[in-house]
Amino acid sequence: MTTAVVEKQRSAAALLGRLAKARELGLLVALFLLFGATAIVNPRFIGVQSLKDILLNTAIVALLAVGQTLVVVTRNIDLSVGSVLGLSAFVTGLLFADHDIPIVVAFAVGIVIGAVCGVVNGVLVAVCRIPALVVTLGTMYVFRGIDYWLAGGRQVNAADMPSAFLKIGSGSIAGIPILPLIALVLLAAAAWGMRNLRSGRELYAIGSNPDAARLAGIPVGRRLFVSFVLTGALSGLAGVLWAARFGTIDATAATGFELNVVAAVVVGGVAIFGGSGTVVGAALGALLLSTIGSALVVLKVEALWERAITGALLLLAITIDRVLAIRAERALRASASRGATTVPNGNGAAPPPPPADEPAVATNVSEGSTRR
Amino acid sequence: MALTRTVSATALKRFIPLIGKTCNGACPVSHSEPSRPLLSLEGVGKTFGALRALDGVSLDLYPGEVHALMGENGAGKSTLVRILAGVHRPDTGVVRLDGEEVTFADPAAARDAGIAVIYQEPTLFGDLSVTENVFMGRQPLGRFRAIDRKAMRTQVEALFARLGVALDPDRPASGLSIADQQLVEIAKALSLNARVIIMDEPTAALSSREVERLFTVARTLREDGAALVFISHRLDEVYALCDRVTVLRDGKFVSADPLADVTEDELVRRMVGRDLDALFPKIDTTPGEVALKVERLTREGVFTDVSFEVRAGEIVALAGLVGSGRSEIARCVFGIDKYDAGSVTVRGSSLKAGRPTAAIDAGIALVPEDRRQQGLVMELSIERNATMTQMGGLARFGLLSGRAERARAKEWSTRLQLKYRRLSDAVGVLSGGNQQKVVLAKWLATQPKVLIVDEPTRGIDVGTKAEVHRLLSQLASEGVAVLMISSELPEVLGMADRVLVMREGRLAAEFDRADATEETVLSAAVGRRAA
Amino acid sequence: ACGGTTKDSNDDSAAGPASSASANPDAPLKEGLKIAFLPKQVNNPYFTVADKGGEKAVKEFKGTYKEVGPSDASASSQVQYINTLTQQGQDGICVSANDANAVVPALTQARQRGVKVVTFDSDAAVAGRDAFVNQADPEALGRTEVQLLAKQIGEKGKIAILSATPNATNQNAWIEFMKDELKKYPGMELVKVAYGNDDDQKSFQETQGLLQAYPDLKGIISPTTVGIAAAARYLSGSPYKGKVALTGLGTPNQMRQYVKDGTVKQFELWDPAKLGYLCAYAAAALSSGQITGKEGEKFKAGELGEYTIGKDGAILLGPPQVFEAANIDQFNF
Amino acid sequence: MSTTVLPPKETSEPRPSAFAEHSPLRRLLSWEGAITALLIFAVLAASFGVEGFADSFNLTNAQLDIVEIAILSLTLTLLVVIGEIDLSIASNLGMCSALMGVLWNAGLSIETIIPITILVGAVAGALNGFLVTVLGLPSLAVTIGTLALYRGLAYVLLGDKAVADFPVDYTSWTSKTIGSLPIPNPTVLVIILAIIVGILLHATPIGRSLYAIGSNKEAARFAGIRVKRITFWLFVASGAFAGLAAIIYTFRFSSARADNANGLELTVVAAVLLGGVSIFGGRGTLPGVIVAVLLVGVIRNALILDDVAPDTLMLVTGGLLIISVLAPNAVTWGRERWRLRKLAQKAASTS
Ligand SMILES: Nc1ncnc2c1ncn2[C@@H]1O[C@H](COP(=O)(O)OP(=O)(O)OP(=O)(O)O)[C@@H](O)[C@H]1O
Ligand SMILES: Nc1ncnc2c1ncn2[C@@H]1O[C@H](COP(=O)(O)OP(=O)(O)OP(=O)(O)O)[C@@H](O)[C@H]1O
Ligand SMILES: [Mg+2]
Ligand SMILES: [Mg+2]
Repeated sequence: MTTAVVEKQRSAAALLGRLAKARELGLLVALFLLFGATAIVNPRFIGVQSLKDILLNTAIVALLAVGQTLVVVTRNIDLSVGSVLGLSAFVTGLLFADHDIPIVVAFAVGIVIGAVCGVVNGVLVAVCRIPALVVTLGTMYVFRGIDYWLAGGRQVNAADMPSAFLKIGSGSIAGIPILPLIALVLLAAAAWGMRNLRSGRELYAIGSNPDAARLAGIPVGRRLFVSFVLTGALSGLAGVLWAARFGTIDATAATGFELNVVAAVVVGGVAIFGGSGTVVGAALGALLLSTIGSALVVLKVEALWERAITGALLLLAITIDRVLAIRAERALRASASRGATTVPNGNGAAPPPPPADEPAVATNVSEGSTRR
Repeated sequence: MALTRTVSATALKRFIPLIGKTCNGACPVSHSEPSRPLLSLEGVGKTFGALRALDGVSLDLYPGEVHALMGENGAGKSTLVRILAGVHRPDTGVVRLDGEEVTFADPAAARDAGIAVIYQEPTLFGDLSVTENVFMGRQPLGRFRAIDRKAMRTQVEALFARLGVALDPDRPASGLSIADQQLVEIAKALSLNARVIIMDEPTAALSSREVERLFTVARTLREDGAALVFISHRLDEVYALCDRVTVLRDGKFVSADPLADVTEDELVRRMVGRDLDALFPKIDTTPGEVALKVERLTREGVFTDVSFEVRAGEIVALAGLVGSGRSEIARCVFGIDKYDAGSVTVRGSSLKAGRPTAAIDAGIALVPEDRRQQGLVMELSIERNATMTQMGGLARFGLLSGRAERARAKEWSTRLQLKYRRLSDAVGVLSGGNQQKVVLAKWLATQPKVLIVDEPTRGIDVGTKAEVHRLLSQLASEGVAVLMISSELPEVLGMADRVLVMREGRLAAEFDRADATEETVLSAAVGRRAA
Repeated sequence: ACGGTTKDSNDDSAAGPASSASANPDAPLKEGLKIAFLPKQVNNPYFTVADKGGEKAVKEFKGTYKEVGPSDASASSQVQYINTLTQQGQDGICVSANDANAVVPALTQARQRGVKVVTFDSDAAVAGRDAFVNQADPEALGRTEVQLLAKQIGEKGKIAILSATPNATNQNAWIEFMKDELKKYPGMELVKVAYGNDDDQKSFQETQGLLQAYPDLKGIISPTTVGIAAAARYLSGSPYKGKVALTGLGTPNQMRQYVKDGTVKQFELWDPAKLGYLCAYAAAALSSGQITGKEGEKFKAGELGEYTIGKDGAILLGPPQVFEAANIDQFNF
Repeated sequence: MSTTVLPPKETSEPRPSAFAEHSPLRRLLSWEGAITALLIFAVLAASFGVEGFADSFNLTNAQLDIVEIAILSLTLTLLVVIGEIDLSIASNLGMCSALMGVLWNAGLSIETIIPITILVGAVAGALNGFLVTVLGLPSLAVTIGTLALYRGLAYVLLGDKAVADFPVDYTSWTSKTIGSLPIPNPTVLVIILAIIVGILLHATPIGRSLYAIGSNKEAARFAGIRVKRITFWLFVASGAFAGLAAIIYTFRFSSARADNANGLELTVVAAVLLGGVSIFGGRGTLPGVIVAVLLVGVIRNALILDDVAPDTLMLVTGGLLIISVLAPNAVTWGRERWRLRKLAQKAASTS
């Protein structure tokens, strides 16, 4: 019986594991269907140019979704990403316009600005123990305020920036647009780290049970701090890329963008209360949402409907997720046989079986009467 | 995976501490000792707010001993454990490791110093696999500092084999029963190869077979020269496993002796500070009307076709293996879960399924098995918790007044001899036993006709336990129908007028008080004819 | 509707305070007038330029200038600013309304307290203001844009419009005239009006979508500065560069790059600085009693010369400037 | 049951302390006390330091500026107390406003439109409630979804149009004051609603159970509290209040548009958190939230009146929000440090 039980449990667990992967798979299927359906109406939708455009549109939001995943798996959230992006983008543009800096410096400055914003968030969350939602709602205003103050109504235009820099925003290497390439490299690195590094796994542990994480000796504060700094740095980088891509920057760049990012993360299957979800899922979520945006245009859906459709899809995604999770849970419960957790001869293990006449009973008989 | 202690120098092997009976903890280790303590506490104090949880406590742990830590609820045992684990820092006093004074900045520091802790409350990561739970923060690394999953998996399988656990290492930890969670915790502690292993009530949710398995492992560890701290409220376990015992009372050190030198009665007296009354003060009553009638109750996959009745003034015990479905029945009767078939009748009128409010109105009260999650709202004050079930009754014209609540809460905390500082304190700062009293207060205040208690004395010290038993007995004598779910056979046999035995979701047997013996009940629970 | 207040039973007659005072064309411009500029949103470069023009004018007639405004382009926050300006006792407010109607109650209150209200760029309902400085005749603007495009594509082919938000009053008025003008070009077909919400990324995506949905698209008109810049950027980086014509309203600074690289041949815009300048003078003239806002009244607007108030208190700035490779370097805004 | 369960033996009565239970001192040290002091200070500073602040015209308008925020914050407080959140309120408001425009254009009477609007708001709230309670989805995710959905539906309903010809009787009602007092009609409505919600939260069994739900849903269920039902109805109430706010908003600006109150949800959330409601649920009071809404209103009004730039306004809003949570933490931390130092001194002096 024992092996059978374990096998059953295994298959149930495998089912759960598959479901987690199914999340990514499901997103791919959804993307496939979306591309297919749209291509039937307009074959150019899967043309090279169109695919390039879609990837370009996704790159920045995907980058932010990757960063957001780092904080969301720890049961936190960063609503300030839009403001950080805006600040970094504007400062980048400003430096180009007024100081003619080299491109490398622009990237460095943008990333550093983002990281510094991340440090502010990180200190407030990890050291001062303020809920991230509150902190980043506050810094969302603060960073944007600084952005406004710096800009003072100014706008930086494409003509102010070197064309080599603008090329990064729209150019390609070997036919692959640069922006998505950058996003892809960072995505791969993040995905590898989240899966294979201790610190990556610890982020999941923190999100799953913060108190237990502390007891397990995980430096919770430090991990949270670092994940906010990384998210900030990614937002900062995204800001530089934004400048390269859009060419026109004022203080309002990426206002309200944080909701798109959170939506992508949620559609990508990252649990909003931490502990599960992958950066790949989040990036696919971003891809799906931006593809939907493009497809609706191509499908000539009334522009007014777009937002409503996005919202409905978001709800659909989390609902399907939930239904699948409930099913998996049920499967697990059905397969786990009752009271079979302790098995006398489990796996043919070394310890000798207890005396056959001692019943395995849920009783801890006191006064030592049954223990001879 | 090799679990043998590599440190085990021959000199340490099979060492049995021999300490004078009168030595009062703080006394220096005499020169005749063959070894100095591995870990020691000296005059440690810890204060929470105005509460002195520990006050000048000392403790010496020698390699190769199992040291019992005993004391009533709230005596400060878990607090002491948390200090050793680096969770809390002591306000006063010092911790010495190998004679050196140390400060554990955080749990990782303590862990790196070779201290493993199994906490009273399981601390698992529900979203992660069992394997990851065991190795979180110390996963074996392979190339590029990446986690070596294969090695991790092999080690976990070896650990589980050693513990005799048949758990799928890849399943997520969420959904594990409390017993399984505890087993994962134990595997985690073992995997550390620690020199000091602290177990805070590890057996509270384990079956006797699992307990025995744990003891075997603990004894091997002792042989290998590790120092173990074992906390339990069950005297038999303490006597079966431990070598020495330190007793705490009200955060103060009382005594430290070899267990062989202390009788059970003496130990209890030291813990409680007075002589105990009879352990199971059952008052004989004549059962009255049928108060609770359960007919052919079924919940798919959980329990099937369960029928029984409980009369006013009667205590009926529901016994059985862990996971035999007893708690689930209680949940269904009370309306937390819905049942698929059958009916529940309270004093003649049938009860709507899935409606706790209906159950409460009908006069049912349920003291759930998990008081932290189900019994109490930890952040809320004692008074709010105690009056939570009677808010409707306390309200006048639909409005509540704080004064009425406080009066009601005070009345019941006095009756149950609750130890607290202020009624407005969060209930979470109370010790386990006192928390259980608040749960009892909150339900007794509804003046129930049918009282269901699920593991009413789990994790409760002997003194409080006796109080709870007396309370149940008295309630029954006042005409309350009591349904008691318990995994402690002496409690079942001592308290119950009738014993119902569950097996695999079915009612397996029913015994009158006279017929119920350990033999008969156990046999029914495992499905064998009484020998 | 049974007996309640319905649209039909409700003949609205909420006229603003009737300007009973009569104009004195010879009255001098008062000194020390307090003129406030309230753009749709501060930090919007277009309005920054416009307000700068206003500041110049106010300096000329020795008044006190200030610019205030919300950081988000919403009607409700603009109302908050109107109320404070009223409270501060400004002499004139130059406002570009986020919502033509939502600002009316607040503006009415302001006018009741003696504040002169001139709208610019985006008008409020007539009841809410004394005058409106119109950057361009909607009819002329709508028609010239179609003409500009028609010339570029040889009056043949499918075209699309990339507008701002679906409820932008200006754009919608222009689009109506564009549609009318298009009737004169039987070879041109308007296939779609897309909305980029004055959001760069959205406009970019919409352009891309337009070209996919209508591969044979010949031209795009984007009567909004954000939209035309985004569309130009998309085109300049795509194979459609030079093949799809783009025109509309844009600022020379934003478009310089694309005019030079050949993505865009011609586009147009009025000079926002002049718009602000004229608006400030109109407010001053109102406050000084030179005009009351009635049709036919005349006033002098500094270096811009004399203006005559048209129907419904509208003052027309003049024809828009067409920018092309030859002249774009002469402009900096 | 007249139980004399246990003979009262030695009782462990707490000693009465200076910090007893609800002593005024304790209350003053609470967040509500601090923020009230801050409000009083802000009002005094604005009255003396900012010209025109204390004027009745300004005071009336300052109140009108926060009417919708106040209404939405009432139900949001309840939701946050039970550990949920509703980010769709402003979108719901926009949708209801657009609906008013459509219905008005369709020729319905205002008297019919008003109840329909509130009803539709409630139905939208019920959808949130359904997804949260029946499917067990996290409200943060759900309401981010409906935030997009409802705003989208607003555009679908009214598109690019604006409806502005609402009857003057109604639109002017919103700015009329009570006699010559500087109190506009909507304020009276808000006060009535606040009293009702305040009593509900702080003095009724249901209100009490909200705190239990917010701290531990399972324990609340075991105590016989109908967690799901209460949660559901709070979402419905939140939607209905959004509908009500939509009516006031639409009349106040005499303009039904799809983008009405865009982004207002974050302001409301910020006000609720500033009011001392814990984002994790289980803690917070309605008076605290009301004071916070007033504080935000006063500060904004005074700063705008004093010609402070919007960037500073944003810094102040964000900073205030962070400080509101930082300050209590810092106080606790400081107290703990002080206590430890005292302990250490005592230990040093005795040894
Ligand atoms: N974090 C804390 N804050 C405030 N008080 C605390 C805290 N932790 C423990 N206490 C208090 O310290 C005292 C000792 O608690 P502790 O948990 O150590 O008792 P215990 O001996 O383990 O009891 P039990 O047998 O019930 O587990 C109790 O009164 C408890 O309420
Ligand atoms: N928190 C939980 N999560 C998942 N499964 C659980 C949980 N608690 C109990 N179970 C499972 O539900 C089934 C019935 O458990 P139930 O608690 O009713 O049994 P019981 O006889 O009361 O045992 P116990 O003595 O542990 O309370 C068992 O298979 C058990 O493993
Ligand atoms: Mg304990
Ligand atoms: Mg149980």
